[in-house]
Amino acid sequence: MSGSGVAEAPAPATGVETMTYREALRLAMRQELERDERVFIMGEEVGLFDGSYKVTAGLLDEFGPDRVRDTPISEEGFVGAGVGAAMLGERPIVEIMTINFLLVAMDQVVNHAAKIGAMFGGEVRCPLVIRTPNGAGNQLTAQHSQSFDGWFAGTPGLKVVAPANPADAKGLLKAAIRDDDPVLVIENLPIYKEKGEVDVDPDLVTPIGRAAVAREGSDLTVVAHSFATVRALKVAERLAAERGVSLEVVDLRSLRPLDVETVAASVAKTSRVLCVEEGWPSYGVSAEIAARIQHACFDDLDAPVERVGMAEVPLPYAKELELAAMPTEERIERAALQVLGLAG
Amino acid sequence: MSGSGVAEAPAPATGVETMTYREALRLAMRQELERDERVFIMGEEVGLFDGSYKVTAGLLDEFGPDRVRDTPISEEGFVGAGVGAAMLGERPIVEIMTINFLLVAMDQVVNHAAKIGAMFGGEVRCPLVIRTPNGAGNQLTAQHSQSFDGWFAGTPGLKVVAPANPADAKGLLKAAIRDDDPVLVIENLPIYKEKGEVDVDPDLVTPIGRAAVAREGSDLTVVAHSFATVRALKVAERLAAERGVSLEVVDLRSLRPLDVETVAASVAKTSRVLCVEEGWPSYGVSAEIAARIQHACFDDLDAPVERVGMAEVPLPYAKELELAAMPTEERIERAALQVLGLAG
Amino acid sequence: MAVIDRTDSPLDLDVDDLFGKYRTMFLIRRFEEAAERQYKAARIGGYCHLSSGQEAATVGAVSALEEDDLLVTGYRCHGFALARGVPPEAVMAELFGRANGCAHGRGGSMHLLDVSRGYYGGWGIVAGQLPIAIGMALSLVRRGKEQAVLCELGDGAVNMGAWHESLNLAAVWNLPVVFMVVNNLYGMGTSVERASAEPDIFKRAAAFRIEGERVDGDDLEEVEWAAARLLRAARQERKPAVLEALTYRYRGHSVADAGLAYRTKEEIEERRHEDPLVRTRESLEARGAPLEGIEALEAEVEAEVEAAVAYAEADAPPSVDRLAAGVYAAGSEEQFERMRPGSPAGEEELVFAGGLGK
Amino acid sequence: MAVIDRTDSPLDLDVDDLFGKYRTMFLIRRFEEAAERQYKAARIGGYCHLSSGQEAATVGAVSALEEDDLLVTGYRCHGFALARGVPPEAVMAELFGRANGCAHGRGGSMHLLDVSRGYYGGWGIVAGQLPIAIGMALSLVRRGKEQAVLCELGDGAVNMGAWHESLNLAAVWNLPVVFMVVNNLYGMGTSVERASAEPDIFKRAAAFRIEGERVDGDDLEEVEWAAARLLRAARQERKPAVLEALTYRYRGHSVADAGLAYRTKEEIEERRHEDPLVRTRESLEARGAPLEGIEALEAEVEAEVEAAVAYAEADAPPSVDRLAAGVYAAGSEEQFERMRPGSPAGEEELVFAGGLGK
Ligand SMILES: Cc1ncc(C[n+]2csc(CCOP(=O)(O)OP(=O)(O)O)c2C)c(N)n1
Ligand SMILES: Cc1ncc(C[n+]2csc(CCOP(=O)(O)OP(=O)(O)O)c2C)c(N)n1
Ligand SMILES: [Mg+2]
Ligand SMILES: [Mg+2]
Repeated sequence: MSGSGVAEAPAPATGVETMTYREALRLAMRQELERDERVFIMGEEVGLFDGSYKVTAGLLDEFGPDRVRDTPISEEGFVGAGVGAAMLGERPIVEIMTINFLLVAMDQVVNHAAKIGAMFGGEVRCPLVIRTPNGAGNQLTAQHSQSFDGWFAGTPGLKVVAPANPADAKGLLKAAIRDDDPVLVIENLPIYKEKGEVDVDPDLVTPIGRAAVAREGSDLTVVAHSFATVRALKVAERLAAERGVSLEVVDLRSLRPLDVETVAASVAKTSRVLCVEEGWPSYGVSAEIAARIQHACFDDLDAPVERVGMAEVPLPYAKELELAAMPTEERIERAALQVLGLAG
Repeated sequence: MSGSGVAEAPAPATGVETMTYREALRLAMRQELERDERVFIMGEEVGLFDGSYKVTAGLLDEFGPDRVRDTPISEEGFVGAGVGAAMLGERPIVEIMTINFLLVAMDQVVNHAAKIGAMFGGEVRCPLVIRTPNGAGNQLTAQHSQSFDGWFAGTPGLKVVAPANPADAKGLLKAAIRDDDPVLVIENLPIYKEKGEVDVDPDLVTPIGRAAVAREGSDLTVVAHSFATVRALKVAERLAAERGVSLEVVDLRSLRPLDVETVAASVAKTSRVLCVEEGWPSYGVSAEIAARIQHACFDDLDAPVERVGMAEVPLPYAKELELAAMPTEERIERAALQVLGLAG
Repeated sequence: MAVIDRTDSPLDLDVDDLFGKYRTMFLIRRFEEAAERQYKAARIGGYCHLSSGQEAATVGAVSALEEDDLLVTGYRCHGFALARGVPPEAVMAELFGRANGCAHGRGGSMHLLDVSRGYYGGWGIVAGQLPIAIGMALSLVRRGKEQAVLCELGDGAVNMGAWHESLNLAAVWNLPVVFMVVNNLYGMGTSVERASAEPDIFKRAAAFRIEGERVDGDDLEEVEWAAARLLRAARQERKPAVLEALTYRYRGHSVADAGLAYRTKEEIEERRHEDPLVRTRESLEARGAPLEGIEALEAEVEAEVEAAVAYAEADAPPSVDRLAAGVYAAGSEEQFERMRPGSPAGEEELVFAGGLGK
Repeated sequence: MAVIDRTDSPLDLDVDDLFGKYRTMFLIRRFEEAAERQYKAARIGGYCHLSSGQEAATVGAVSALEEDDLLVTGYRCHGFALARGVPPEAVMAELFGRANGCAHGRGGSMHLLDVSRGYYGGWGIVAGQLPIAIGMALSLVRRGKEQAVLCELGDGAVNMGAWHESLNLAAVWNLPVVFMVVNNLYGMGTSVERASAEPDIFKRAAAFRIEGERVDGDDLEEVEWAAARLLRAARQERKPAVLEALTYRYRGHSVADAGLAYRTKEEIEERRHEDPLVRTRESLEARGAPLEGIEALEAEVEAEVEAAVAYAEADAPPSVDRLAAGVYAAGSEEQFERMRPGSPAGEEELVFAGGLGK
């Protein structure tokens, strides 16, 4: 391994290609595995099985078992192994099959990875990436349908990103891998198959800490992240077409750091806000967003900030019940109209 | 063990006594251990060592090792054991030495205890109590100075209470023990030695889900819980004496269910709010409170809701640094004056 | 403590007894086949883990339970529920997400249960059920009952920290619990050799000074005999133990997995030669059960499974109005009064999109 | 795999070597005594865990490390830091929470470290350092280095799930790590017998098919010899192992604990007869070291500890302006630009009460 760990770059591919979110993540990992020998992937079924959600498919063949390492089922152990390796300067990418299983490794993430920089007086850092999907909607039931995004975003020492489209999936994952701090990359189960255009340039990264205006509009700001952004964009299209109202969709992209400025600029324009998230809203991400907005935009708001998220129940199995609990386009639309005073 | 598990009640002691928060908790446990054979205590050092913070002191001698059970260091194991015992109708009180260690048992709390009622279609319940102190302020450093209150309060299926004085410590712990759902009782390290009057009546419980107006006032509502309430009350006294301003202090007492109504009633009166908590405010409890208030009191507010909490850093060891990070009375006072437009 | 590899069972079930157990095994196989079809027809959703191939281990162990013993399992649990006597229609209705499912359509494939039969679930986090099982065993001890808990887990679960903590607590506290490791050689795509530094899993019992035993999990009688002995020691002497049953799953990890990326067709074929159904049927025949009797039983079971599917299909889904039912115990409404929609400060749909309580 | 109880060490240190190690042991004892005094004088805060009585285990194991080996420990770490060569004044300054402390006053007693000496902390969650240690060992392997990691933990830590997961991963992946269990017979007030179903902790290594060995932790040479052998096997053959050192802590769990609720004065007295300091001093004398030399050394060490206290007292506290220093890596300022106070939408003091970055 070379001193810097950075290998000679191959002639960069360029151009824009249409691909799924899943493929964009894989592209980001392939590029970074090629670029930097310190990068390696670790997780359950990431190799031989091609990834339980196929995100890492093919990478074992390409890079071998040292770079794409299958682990036993022991999340606490191998997340911690990622922490230790990162402290020595590796760039581990740890895949957690779904965010629900991060609960058994919580101590390594929150009490260890997040503490290293500060607790040791800046003497050592922890450039670890954890990738994991959240979300519900496939009848996976109570223990497998959660989104703990805000818990990690509320932990000083961590950074948290949650891309909502393939281009950002590639760009933010690359940014996370190159970042010198522990970064949680929150993916999402239904989003893996979403398609979009991706600039394949290996040098292109999406900066952490910058929200994006995913759609411009003038009547209402919808603030979302991850799959909720996809939902919000569809509602925006429909409401534009059917009701002639103009929704601006702000995609947070990064939850810590949080780009309050971009949100506030949008609210200054629209004066009305709806926050949407895949998780439970009480004490969730949308709580922080609403709190920030009422503070930053106190004089701009024409109506209280509303929130839509998952119904606050452990997710039930039955299709009908699950659907009733989800932050569906219908519920988002209804809430949007309500904030706009157009409900009823 | 009798069918209902409830033993004959001894002649109830009555009257009001002054005692510490720690003693009030112990009194509640002693009374419930006497009242109901299904109640037992489990945790590290709760017996022979008399409790690492001496909350359970003397109970082993009084009730024996079946009712006051020392455990090895294995939080995941014995929190789960509490879950299983509760499912069979026991009333376990699991002590976690400090909330920081709950991270290794997170999966049992969030993925198991919280899910049982709903996931199994109401066929079985989990009347488990977990008691644990949060908080910083004793130079315990990054891994031992945290408050994850909001994480649990954001978990459907759990109930969370956080008493701020000895009377509520007794009353809410008793309510938690008698409750048929899993209840997290959040205590606090510096609060253990706070004194107050406690009605020792064994039948007196404090209902879950009710905030209290801990101090009436007219100019500003301070919303707090746990030790932050103690701080807020002191600031209120001082500001009344020194600046002639009148602070109303709403003590949340219960974080899930959350009594938004009592908070809103106070804000309707004062029009100004400061939220205070011991933990990190971003994505913390105060985020939810601010979000609720901007919604419930949109037309009442004369100024944005402000928040004061722990500086968003892993807590450093050095006394000076730690103090700078804490939500001290000085910082609360400064923020209160700012919301009142009296800063400068 | 003894660690025993492959006991030969002196158990010699009489033909009627064996007949009944074969029936249950056959029911499980046919049920799983039906579940797979229904999953592919999109009438079953979520994760769906089948146990075809593991019937002897399942039925053998459950047969060793007394009526008041308790059972706790992981998510690959259809077979265990059926073996414990949960009616096939209640299980199938659960897979369909229907109101009369054994978890009222809220648990699905991974979270079956039947409290009336001492079956306490159906859990989805690998090894998460172990601490819960020891808590149940602790409760039995507190009540002075001579009962035991059988806690099922997979070979992949033995590398989780919860395994270690639970076995240690069970041993230190002398709890009546038998941990039954259904070793089907793989945890998803990871073989036992790649996952466990001690692939002879039963030997890990020694780290807690408790008994560990491995049996041929495709031999119904061997499993039952060993399970009965260990459960008896648990009940009577409060000795926890590990029982490892070597078996194989014929299908993929879940219906969504073809099950071929990490093992060969040949391997699967070879294992099919040890099919516990065939072996048990053979020993039934050897013990003189008439072929027509066996065939009649099989036809009966097939009809039963079809009836279960028909029942599930006809059953109503749970009412959406009661989305939040069960989340909190009865009596909680008052506590939530000031947080709910409808309460003066409640936000529409924020907390409960449906009713609360039972 | 061999599990060995109490090796007799063929190591025969020459007198100069032993002299140096005795010096370190003596330094640790005096340092801890000073720390206790300073804690009681309120110049040290937080939790403060002393290691008096454990000096032979500490110095023996650290002596077996090569210069480029790595060390990871729990929170009872003053002795390990000193043994690894961290200057006493840097350690004492850390306990005082001063800028020139080895963690710049941010870690305190439990979070000492010195990256230049391969000492990666000082961790406070029981068993939390184990997964981290194996990650470091994994990194060494990735880089093809012949180095090893020594990971210290207490007897109480062996009942945590992290122990099991870490040992399993170390064994499955053949990682160069030696887990050193400092068995001082208690985890806080809980004796090994009450906590661990296998009180012969070294035997738990067998659950992972790795070597486990127990030594008399109060015998410096025995500890060093065993540690050297296991570390060599780790470095050269990538064999992980468990080394259990039986010892005793003379003081309470932390300075706040009198240490008498769960053990008798007699027990403590009896153990003091095995005081590793006395034993090592005796073998120094037996090997012909002149008494005056030893006494001179002791006087020198005492002066050194006093100097460390004086240094710590004189050292400045870290600047409050830089409260948030180190939380995020250099270069993060830009990422936080839109969240900080001062940014148009930032809230005063909400995120950083102080500066960001190094
Ligand atoms: C803590 C945790 N990690 C990962 C998963 C995902 N997962 C579900 S089943 C499984 C494999 C379990 O294998 P094994 O224990 O052998 O049981 P089997 O599926 O063979 O019955 C995995 C990795 C999970 N449910 N929980
Ligand atoms: C997960 C966790 N639980 C509890 C604690 C509190 N605690 C700190 S030290 C300790 C005892 C540890 O004993 P042992 O491992 O024997 O180490 P020793 O103190 O004897 O050096 C406990 C329970 C902790 N730090 N982390
Ligand atoms: Mg398996
Ligand atoms: Mg110890």
